[in-house]
Amino acid sequence: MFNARWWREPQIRRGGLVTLAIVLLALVGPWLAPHAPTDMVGGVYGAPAGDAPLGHDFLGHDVLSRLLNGGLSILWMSLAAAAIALIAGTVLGLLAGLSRQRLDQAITWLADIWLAFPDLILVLLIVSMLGRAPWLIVLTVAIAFTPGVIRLARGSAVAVASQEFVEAAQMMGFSRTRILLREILPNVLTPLLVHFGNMLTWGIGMLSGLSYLGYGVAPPAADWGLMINENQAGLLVQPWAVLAPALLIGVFAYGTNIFAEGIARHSAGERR
Amino acid sequence: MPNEFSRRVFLGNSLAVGGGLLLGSSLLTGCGGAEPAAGAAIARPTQPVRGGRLRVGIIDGDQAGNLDAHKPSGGGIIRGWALYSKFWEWNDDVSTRLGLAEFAEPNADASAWTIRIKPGLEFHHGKSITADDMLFSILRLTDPKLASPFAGLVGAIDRQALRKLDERTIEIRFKQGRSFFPLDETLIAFGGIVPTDYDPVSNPVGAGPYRLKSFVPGQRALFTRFENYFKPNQPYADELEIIEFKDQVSRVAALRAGQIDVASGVQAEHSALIKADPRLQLVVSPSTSFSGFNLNTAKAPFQDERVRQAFRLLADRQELIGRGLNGFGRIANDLYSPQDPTYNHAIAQRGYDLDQARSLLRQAGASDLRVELTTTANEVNAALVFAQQAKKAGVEVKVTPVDSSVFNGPQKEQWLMSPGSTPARGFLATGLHNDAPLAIYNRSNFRDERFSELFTQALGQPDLERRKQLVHEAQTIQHQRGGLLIWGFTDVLDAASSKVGGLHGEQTTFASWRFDSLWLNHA
Amino acid sequence: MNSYAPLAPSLASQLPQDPWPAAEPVGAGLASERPALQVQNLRVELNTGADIIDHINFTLAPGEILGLVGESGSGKTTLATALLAHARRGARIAAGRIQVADASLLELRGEALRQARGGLIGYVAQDPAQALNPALRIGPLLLETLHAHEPQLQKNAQQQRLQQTLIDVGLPGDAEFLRRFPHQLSGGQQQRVMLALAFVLRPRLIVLDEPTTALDVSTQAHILQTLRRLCKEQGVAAVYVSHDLAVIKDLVDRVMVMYAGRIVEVASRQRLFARPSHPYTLGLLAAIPDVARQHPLQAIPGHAPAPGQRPNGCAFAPRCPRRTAACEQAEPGLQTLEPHQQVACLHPQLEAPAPTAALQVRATRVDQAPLMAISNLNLTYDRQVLFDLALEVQAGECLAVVGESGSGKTSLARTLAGLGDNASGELSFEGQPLSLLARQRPGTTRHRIQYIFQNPYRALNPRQTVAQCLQAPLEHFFKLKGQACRARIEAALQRVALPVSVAAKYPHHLSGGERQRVAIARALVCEPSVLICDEVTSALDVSVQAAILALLKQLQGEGMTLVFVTHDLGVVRAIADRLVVIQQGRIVEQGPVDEVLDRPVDGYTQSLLAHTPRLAAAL
Amino acid sequence: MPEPCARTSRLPAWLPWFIGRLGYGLLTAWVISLVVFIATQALPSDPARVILGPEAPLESVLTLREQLGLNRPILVQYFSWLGQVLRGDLGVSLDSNQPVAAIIFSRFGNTLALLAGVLVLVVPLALSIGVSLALRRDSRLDRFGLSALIFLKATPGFLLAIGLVLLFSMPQVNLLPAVSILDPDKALWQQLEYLLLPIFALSLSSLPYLVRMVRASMIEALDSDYVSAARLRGIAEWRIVWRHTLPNALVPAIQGVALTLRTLIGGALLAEVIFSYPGIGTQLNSAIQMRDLPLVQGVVLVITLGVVLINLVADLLTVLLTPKLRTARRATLIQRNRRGIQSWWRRPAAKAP
Repeated sequence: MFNARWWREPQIRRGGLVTLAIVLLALVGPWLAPHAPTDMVGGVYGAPAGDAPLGHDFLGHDVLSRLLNGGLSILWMSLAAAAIALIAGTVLGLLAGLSRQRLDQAITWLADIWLAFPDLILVLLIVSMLGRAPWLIVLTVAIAFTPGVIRLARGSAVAVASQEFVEAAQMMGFSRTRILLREILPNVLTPLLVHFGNMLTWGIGMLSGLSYLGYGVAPPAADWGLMINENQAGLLVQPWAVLAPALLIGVFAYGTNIFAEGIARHSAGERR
Repeated sequence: MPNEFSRRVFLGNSLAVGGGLLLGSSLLTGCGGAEPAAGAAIARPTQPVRGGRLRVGIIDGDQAGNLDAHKPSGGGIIRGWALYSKFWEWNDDVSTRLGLAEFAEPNADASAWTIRIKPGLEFHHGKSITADDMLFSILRLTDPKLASPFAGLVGAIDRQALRKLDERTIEIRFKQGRSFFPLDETLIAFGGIVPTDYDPVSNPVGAGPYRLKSFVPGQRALFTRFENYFKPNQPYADELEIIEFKDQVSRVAALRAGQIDVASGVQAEHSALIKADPRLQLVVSPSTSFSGFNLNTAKAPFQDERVRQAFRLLADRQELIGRGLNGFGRIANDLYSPQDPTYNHAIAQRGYDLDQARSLLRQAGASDLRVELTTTANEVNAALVFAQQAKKAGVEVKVTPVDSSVFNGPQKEQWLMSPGSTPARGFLATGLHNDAPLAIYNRSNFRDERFSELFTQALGQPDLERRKQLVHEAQTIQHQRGGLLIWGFTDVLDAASSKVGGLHGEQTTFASWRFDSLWLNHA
Repeated sequence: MNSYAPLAPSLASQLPQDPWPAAEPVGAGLASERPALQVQNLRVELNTGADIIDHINFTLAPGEILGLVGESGSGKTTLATALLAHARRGARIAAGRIQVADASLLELRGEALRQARGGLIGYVAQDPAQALNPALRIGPLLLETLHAHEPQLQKNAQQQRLQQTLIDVGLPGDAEFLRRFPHQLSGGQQQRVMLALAFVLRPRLIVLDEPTTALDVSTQAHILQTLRRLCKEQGVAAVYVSHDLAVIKDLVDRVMVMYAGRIVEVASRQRLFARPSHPYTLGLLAAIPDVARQHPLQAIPGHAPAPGQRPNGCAFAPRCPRRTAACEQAEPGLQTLEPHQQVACLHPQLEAPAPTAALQVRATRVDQAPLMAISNLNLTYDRQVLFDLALEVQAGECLAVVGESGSGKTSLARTLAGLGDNASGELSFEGQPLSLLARQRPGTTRHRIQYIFQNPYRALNPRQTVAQCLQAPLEHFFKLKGQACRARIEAALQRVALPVSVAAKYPHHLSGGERQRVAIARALVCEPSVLICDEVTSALDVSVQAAILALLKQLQGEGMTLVFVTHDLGVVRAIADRLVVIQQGRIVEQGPVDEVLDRPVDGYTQSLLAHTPRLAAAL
Repeated sequence: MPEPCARTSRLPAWLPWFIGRLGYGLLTAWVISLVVFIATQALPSDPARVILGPEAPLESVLTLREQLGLNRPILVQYFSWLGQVLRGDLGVSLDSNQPVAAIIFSRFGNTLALLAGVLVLVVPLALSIGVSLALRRDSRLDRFGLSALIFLKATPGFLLAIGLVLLFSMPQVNLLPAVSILDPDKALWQQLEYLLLPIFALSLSSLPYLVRMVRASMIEALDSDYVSAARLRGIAEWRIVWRHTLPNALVPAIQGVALTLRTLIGGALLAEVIFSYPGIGTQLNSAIQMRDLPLVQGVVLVITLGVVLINLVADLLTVLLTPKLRTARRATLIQRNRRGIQSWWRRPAAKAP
């Protein structure tokens, strides 16, 4: 599954490169930034000039510096949210798919309720209850994503488990753990990986939306979603303070999405 | 007191409650520059025009609000300006003048007030206003069962001693021989006069310029002109519509698209946009509403007077106004109510002195200080600017934005450092909100024996000159060792269509709420 | 369109063995009347340019039925759809000419082509369950088809045609039936509906792509019979695609054998079965198990080359026992050997093959304690599948379990193997009671009973190499690691005749036969006493099947006990010693193979036998 | 000859299945309301404090708390609420003193109108775009369309909405009202122009998902044996699309629409804020911020019931549009097969050659 043939899929290549570029920007950006993200070096909504190619923001921070510093948070937050959901959902989903009736029903029921629980209520409740720390937002988004993963993992596991090679392993008397890890998990990994890519895309959108609503990274830290929020009022005066982070968020989401798309296409092609 | 205060509650609170729904900086901070009240250069009608529907867009937070004259919440404060009239009204310079009353004076030690209303006044439903209605209104206002948020401010009124002197006259006395001079400012905000058959839901009737037609909490209220308003020929518009918005950007969009006529309190960031639009006018009110920080004197390190002084010295007030208020404001000297005739102008403006701040901190053994500044999301700008300034003096200020429900929760007076602001009004009224004895929201926990003594005396001193002496000394104490870092006075910006007349800048914060004097050139 | 008097259905009276009116042997170009179909130089290639089929030339007379035979990858399905001017995605018809009646099909475009499809040429797909739209009722489907081609037809004429067609294909024509959805029909009915959809338009030619593969033998027999009758009565030419020579033997007039995209032999039915001349045809015939008699099955070594990988010269040469150097030089063209036989081979077999001696030697059993015995077996899913079943397996024998689909034979096999989740009953192994669930069996016994699945494509974990797949049971049962493990794996691969290099490969690199060998190897590394084989050859080509059967036979010779589940009585005759016939969850007959197959007692067994196509009868 | 015929049964088996699903849905709604109730207890601060604001004296807070019935034990509060609800009374909002039912009726009505608008716009659009892309699959148009859709999908919806508001508030652009300040005194259908922009914005962000779903399921259906068989039978192409393919491709699309509706019914908070649209999302947000328990509970109940209803309708439509499920003789068969709805990227399992 993980091999060089991946790179022959143009979508994987394109998505991977775009995502990689954004990730690099987010990781290396803080070292490249001319100013600290909290330094107020220019006028309020100062227009782009030679020393500040993207101008200044609502408090006179250098937009470029904040842009270079602000990628890390959405990067780790979306990754963490998708990863937590992936792991939790996979564990629960496999557990449901491979266990006896009772537990399966319980988990499926839980996931059903969970899914019927509108995201908005979930987010607002958790944030109002526990505050708006970034890790809480991550957890919230992860919680919102988990039932989808459960369903997918359960469905894939059930489909794989009904295949003869799993029955063969059962007949050999292999332990459940071994069957799970060696026979089933590798075969549900591709759909889960695709789902992971999609969750990244959704996560980026959701997290930047939450940031826009004021939930997420707290000022004065730099964060792309927060930058949109902070500078929205000056959109017509100094559009770059909003457009630049919006563009990067869009490109990041685009990259992850294309990547997921590519994997799906690749695995479909491989199966054919 | 509450008038402005109401504005603050309304703007600040609701914005904050909205979490980040509302963007960026608060209204409070979005106030005018040093320039005088200025509108667009467009020729506007100078003669009032009657008729039309005046549509006012306000920013409402999450609170649905009500129509209660005596415990207004949410947009209820603004709607109250349309529905109810009071004994007094505000002047443009934040002093008071008589409204429904034709006579209102305290006795010599301010322990009793006599109030007489004008003859021939009527409520919206045609009933004449009598002393019974006046008594009913005061009694309702002070009823503990009303559970009013402002109960603390009217707590001094003695309900048992309330007396009707004749059909138009009542007497108000205060508990246990207490004296209370600033009654006018207190009763302006939520002392609406209502009839004895008043009910805030089923019969929201008053004597204000407009009568209610329909009300959908959280969305809009529609009013029609009250023909028997106590000011002849006013109000001008046939109908008044107050529309509630959750978001500044969408309201500006609505204003630009002609969907509303007045946007009450706009963000400073939008000023350029509004000025550039020939169809709009921007009205700047250079108010004496202050912006500052509360330093909790009950907690370390602010127990130490030197640390408080150091913080006041390390604030670059000009930069705070430039960045925190977008330039719409004037610097302050850690004292409030400069418009008050008792204000002590002799106290020198505190400057920006990093060296002295550092040395004071060193003396206090508080170099390498770390302080948490708790704020609501909408008051965060100035806090961030201050944090950057503090860094230069080696003080790390960590800005923590919290939900307003948390900010105003049980911990509300425990924050170590928090932003503070009070709308423009007299010294005594402002003090009762902030740092006076019996103040209802004393976040700096400032308690000074001499100051309390002076303030209490001033409360019972109707004589201006004598009161001035008391206040001057009290302000010296505040300036020396008070818990408030007041760095600026903010301008309030109102935007309106150029068709709107009667809107002008003033020192108060509610130029756009004077619905009885606004008109619409609807032709 | 031709019209004729309605024909009375006389289905029940006819049995496949009935002597049909001898189909006049119509050779290519010999037709006295206009041919129904003429194909010239047809070539279909992939978008990459590699040919799938090429040099296809043949002619078909009205009413003539042509059997198109080949193994998977031979291009027979490509040819079948190309006859309707259709190529699957990724392929295109590159050259050639197809003449049906008066129309030159490949030159038709748009509306004309649409009219020709269905109107001139009917098509019956392989799997009726897939080829019938699940969302459309039968009646509207038929009407729609009729309306698409003959919109001018009056309403009662439509109804009349519809009813007539339904009668012709042997379906009830009542309104209730026409309101049914495909899933409410049995497999046989579904295929009859497909026939009706083709015949309702009175086409000149009908193309059938393995239409009975998914059906039980008795249903298959009835369908074939109906088909032949319709073609003969209506004078419709037919191309019948099949991988199984036995199936078409009684149906077709002429047989065309394809290999690697080429026609390798065309001959009349009698000629082909009596005097096959291409080595590939010979190989196929030798590989087909026949219910009529047991003969040693011979597999064709190697496998067919994929498009684009075909060698120079004769594509069959690498697998051919008669090949010479010349075979690898040039591709042999189709040459007429006899009036009714053409062959594309430089060294065709000219004389009739020597009849192989029927093997009659059967291990006669001494009565001994059974190796495995099961009794009172009941199995219920959402309905009961097995009823009070009892069965004994003798050590060293090959026991065949035979039944049609849904009879419960697979459930029985799975229960023996320890997958009987919902089963109850008593099982004993070497006299010791044994759990019905593999997990509860002691490891020492568990490894001695191994199961091989029907579908080799699903039986191997696609994410494991062959070595990993074989290693797991070795580690599990014998705690073997490293070198010892590798040695066993290599030994097992050798035993199933796979090169050692296979060990590093993933299943998707292997052919079906190779996968099945790996699956057998996985069972063998467990050192089993009993191998339970569930239809292990049904997904494989006949030549591969022969090889697998030979392998199993060899294993039995080495002392292995086999339980062989199948629906194919030919296979039973070829491999089994003893036979159990199951119908609807109950054993209806059992005994030694020759005894049961030659002298069936039970009516059900008799009917099964009667419907099973046999090769020998033709010879 | 024994070719067993399946009998069609008189009583539709999906009826008991449907009733079972209904009960299950109601149970789900109840569990969610319970969970939300418990969660609201964990919220910091309380309604009295939030309503009265920071300057209220403690006595006022305590008085109000008593007046609102907040000093009763939690369980008592919950069961009194539940009892009210079962009698059809959702209680009174603590914040505005209005009946919760009335507030929800108007707000939810607005949200439903939005939903209906999105549905009316998106479904035909998604179907026609999805079908035409599927029919031209792998063509330049298809590839371009897909890239455009991915780009649209990747663009955060709130940016789209802000852009629209800015565009329509410009002096030169006077086509539509920039923000949706509905007049509550007028019927909704008299002010449809206010709905257009929010509908447009929401449609744009939900379109990509649906189009791709329709396209994928269309392609799956077009690749099926029954479509090739119909083609080879000479059925006209338009008929193949409309009669043979679309009905089968519709089923996954229904689930996709249901998913879109599920996310919208909870209130498109961002869109509501940006367009000042008085929908259920901002109402819920306000209610939570104000700790207005009866309102929170009421809104949550209505939203979850809405979600349950949407799921139910989608499932029912799936069953009714899938003859195999509709005519199933046992409810268990439906249960087993219904879950066969797959995500867009999952292709049918490979068939053994």
